Amino acid sequence: MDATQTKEMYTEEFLINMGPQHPSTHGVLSLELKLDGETIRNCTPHIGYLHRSMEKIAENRTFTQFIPFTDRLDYVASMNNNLGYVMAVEKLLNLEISERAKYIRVIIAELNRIASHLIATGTFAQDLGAFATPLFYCFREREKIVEIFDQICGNRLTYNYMRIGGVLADLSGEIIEKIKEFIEYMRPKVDDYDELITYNVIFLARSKHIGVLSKEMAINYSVTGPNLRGSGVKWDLRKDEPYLVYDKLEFDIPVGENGDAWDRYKVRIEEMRQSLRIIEQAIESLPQGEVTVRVGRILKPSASETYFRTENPRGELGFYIVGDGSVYPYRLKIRSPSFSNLAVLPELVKGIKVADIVCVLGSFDVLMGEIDR
Amino acid sequence: MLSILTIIWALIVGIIVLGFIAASAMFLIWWERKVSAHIQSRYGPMRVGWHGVLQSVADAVKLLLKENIIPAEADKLVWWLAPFIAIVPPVMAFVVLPFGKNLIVKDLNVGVLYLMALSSVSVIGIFMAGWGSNNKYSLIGGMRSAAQIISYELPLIISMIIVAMQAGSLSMQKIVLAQAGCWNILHPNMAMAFIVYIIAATAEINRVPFDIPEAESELVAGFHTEYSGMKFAMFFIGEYTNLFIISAIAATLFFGGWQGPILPGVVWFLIKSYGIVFVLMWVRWTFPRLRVDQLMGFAWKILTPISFVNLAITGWLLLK
Amino acid sequence: MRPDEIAAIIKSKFPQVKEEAGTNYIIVPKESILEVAQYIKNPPLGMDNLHCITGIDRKEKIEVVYTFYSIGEHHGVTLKVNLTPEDLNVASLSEIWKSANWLEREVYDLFGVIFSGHPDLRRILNPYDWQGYPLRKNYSNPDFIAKPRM
Amino acid sequence: MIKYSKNFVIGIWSLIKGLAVTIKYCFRPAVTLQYPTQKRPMSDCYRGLVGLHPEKCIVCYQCVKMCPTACLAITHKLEDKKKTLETFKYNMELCCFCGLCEQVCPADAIVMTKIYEISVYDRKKLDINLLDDKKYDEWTHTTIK
Repeated sequence: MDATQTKEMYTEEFLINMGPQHPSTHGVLSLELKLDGETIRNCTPHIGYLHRSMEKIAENRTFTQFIPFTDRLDYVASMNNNLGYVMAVEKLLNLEISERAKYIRVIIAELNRIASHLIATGTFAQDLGAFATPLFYCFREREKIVEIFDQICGNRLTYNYMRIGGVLADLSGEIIEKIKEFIEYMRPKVDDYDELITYNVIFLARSKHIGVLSKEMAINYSVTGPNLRGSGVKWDLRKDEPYLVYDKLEFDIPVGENGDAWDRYKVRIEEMRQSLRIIEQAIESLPQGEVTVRVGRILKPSASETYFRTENPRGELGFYIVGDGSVYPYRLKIRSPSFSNLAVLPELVKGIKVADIVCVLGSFDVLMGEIDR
Repeated sequence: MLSILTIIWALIVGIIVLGFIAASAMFLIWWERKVSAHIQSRYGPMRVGWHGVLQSVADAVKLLLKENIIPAEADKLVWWLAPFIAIVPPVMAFVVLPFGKNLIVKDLNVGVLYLMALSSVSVIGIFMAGWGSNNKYSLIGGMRSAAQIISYELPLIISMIIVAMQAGSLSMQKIVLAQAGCWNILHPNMAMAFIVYIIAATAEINRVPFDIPEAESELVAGFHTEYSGMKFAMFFIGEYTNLFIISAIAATLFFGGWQGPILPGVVWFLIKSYGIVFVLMWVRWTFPRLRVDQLMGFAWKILTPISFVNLAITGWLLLK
Repeated sequence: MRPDEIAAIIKSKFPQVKEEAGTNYIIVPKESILEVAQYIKNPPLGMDNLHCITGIDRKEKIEVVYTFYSIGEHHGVTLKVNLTPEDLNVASLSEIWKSANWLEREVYDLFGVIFSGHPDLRRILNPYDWQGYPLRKNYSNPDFIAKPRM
Repeated sequence: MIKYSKNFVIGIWSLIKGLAVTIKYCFRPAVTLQYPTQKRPMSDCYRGLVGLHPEKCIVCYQCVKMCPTACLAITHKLEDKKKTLETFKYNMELCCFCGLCEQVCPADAIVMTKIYEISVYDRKKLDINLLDDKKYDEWTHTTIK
């Protein structure tokens, strides 16, 4: 029913501002919603509340100095951001790193992928009203990963672990034991999530056939990561454009069927299992050797341009770096996955209920830190 | 002379009941926090008293001392009255709750009917809160609440009527006495009525999975977004008193009320009531929330037909 | 397909484009960006994914860089459009790729490039009333902190 | 109808399984710590506030150059052609605990301490003179060594 006007009474659309301070907009996202009753007629996202001008900062920092800033992009998956950035710089410098460092990077990146997906799972369930319990379970598991990272690099959220030419510190035998323990600990927990949320009938009713993103639309909007795979496109940079040692490891790419919120969620759950597999294999075949290649303290890439993208937990993180022969990047563009993923939201939420917008947004797992940059 | 004694008696009873309500609500708030914490692998409140048992008292003191903020654009009268209207029905429901053989304020011969009437009143308080706040989120919460409570009234009442039919009386004490040999829950049709009752009652008091009027992740806090201090505390106490009331009614109607071996009646009554409260808390901290249209659909498409069929079957069984 | 093959295909179809020295990037005159984009969207190239749009301020010119990928064919191409600071108009691709909508808004916000034909060209990261284009090299702001000493 | 009732049963069963998971964890020990009284031990390489061994410092300015947020500031004086530290300021407000200064220091003079409870009431206290021996006394009582 459209807003109608009759002689005696008239109805009008109801404008509400969801955010920037709202419990389930995943940060400082502001959605301007036009409602007809509880049905959404129009949705306009406003972003930029967390804009820290990272790209301008990058032009005034050396290549090494910028690594801590990449931590703050997607602060849930800092390691993956570090990885994407240092690999882009290494590509710019034509630097080959040691084999052991590659394996270590894979292990760390996959651990952080699990941590990130755990938060996505927990917050998604929280958005659907499963108040706090799945969230606390997810944080309990994430804590184990964070403790491992704490032992490796000394910080719990913004790790600053990857270095241009390798990694900060080697994995000791003790840490490897801990990671193995974690794999054993984690496997039954993922099954627990399946029982607690994935196949819960209320959860299914809330998330099935909600926010259906078709294949064509997903590709056209340049949606990447688990959201793209949830729509049934078998595209994963780890398989399709392998970097590091992903081509030597065996894993599957889970894909969804319908492209609805539940599929996107399910892909994340399955990816956690696959990441555990990858870590297990990478630990098995971890070679000995150095973890860092000596690079000069002052890095001066030649005047050239490069674009490099990695598979982040939220999608494809790309760094477009332009060097001009000085110690600073001339221009550094961060192509953040959440930015493109969020752009599709207004299209998906038209005509659904106000309760579902939270569901769709939660299933996209956007993070304002990298949208606003 | 008689009238003075009656007034004094009424005052004493009133004070006891109000004291029990406050103590029960505070205990339930603490208990809910503990249950949720342990389900979530946490400890919950641990500082105030043994395992934080006095936490609710500390919270109540804090809320009493808080500033009372009135939204500038609020409809002042409606906004002021709403918490009182929300808290009065659960308090009044204590009148007919049989705590023991003689431990009842007034055994009305229309006890069940009285409870049904009261449960419909609390929606007015919630809707007034949503309307009076002049906040869009609160308004949506209030409207959802009105629609929800009216939908779930029907299955709730029918399942209570089934019990009344079985006992042949609307008086709460008579219903308890009718279960002397065998608890109602042990009859299959009564068990069904219990399930319908407990689902509908959960919806009546807006708890997960039916908490759409509050819906933290969508509507921030729904109808009580704008309330602070003691007014918020009144909504809170009302909510937890309601939780106790519906559990107590369930215990009375389906689990034999205060009847039980060895222990005194009032202990049995409280054990049964708090047992049902625990189950409701356990459910709350496990399930996600339904959407508003699914909620309505569930009430009209599943619960109401089931309860009507159940009513017909019970009638047939009684006449047989 | 390898980048040089893609470049050859595009060059054979559009003689006005040229390859950038040293890289495989293709420089497209700004008048023909829409045609080229439409061409590469369809087979044989099938670039169904407009991955990234960014700007580079080279002081004498502003480059707009389009990064395309093909999900089906597993290849990619990068197009560049050079704009002079006097005339910062270029055709919008948001009709062909929906992802261009926000990416172009970002380039507009930070570089001031006007995408003609864009449905909703507003600032996106900066406040709507922001003055100036922050990623231009000549941008100055009193709150802007200079480089740390090196 | 059969499909409907089958779905109904599966739905109820899924709810029961969910309840089983939560009650399972209800009777397991909690994993959290009671924070101010219980604290988890810091890892060996934990990166807390920046500390300094002034006697080791060779005044090479590497840390100042490396710091991404420019939170360190050094001045020196020349004493018989040997550089010695005059002041070493550390602006904690800007520090992002990246550890680059510790890594770059050729003399191991800069270290990251394990102090992590760093809130203060007065903003001026965030401007720390690293040459002061007692600089962290206010904070160390809250930290497990």
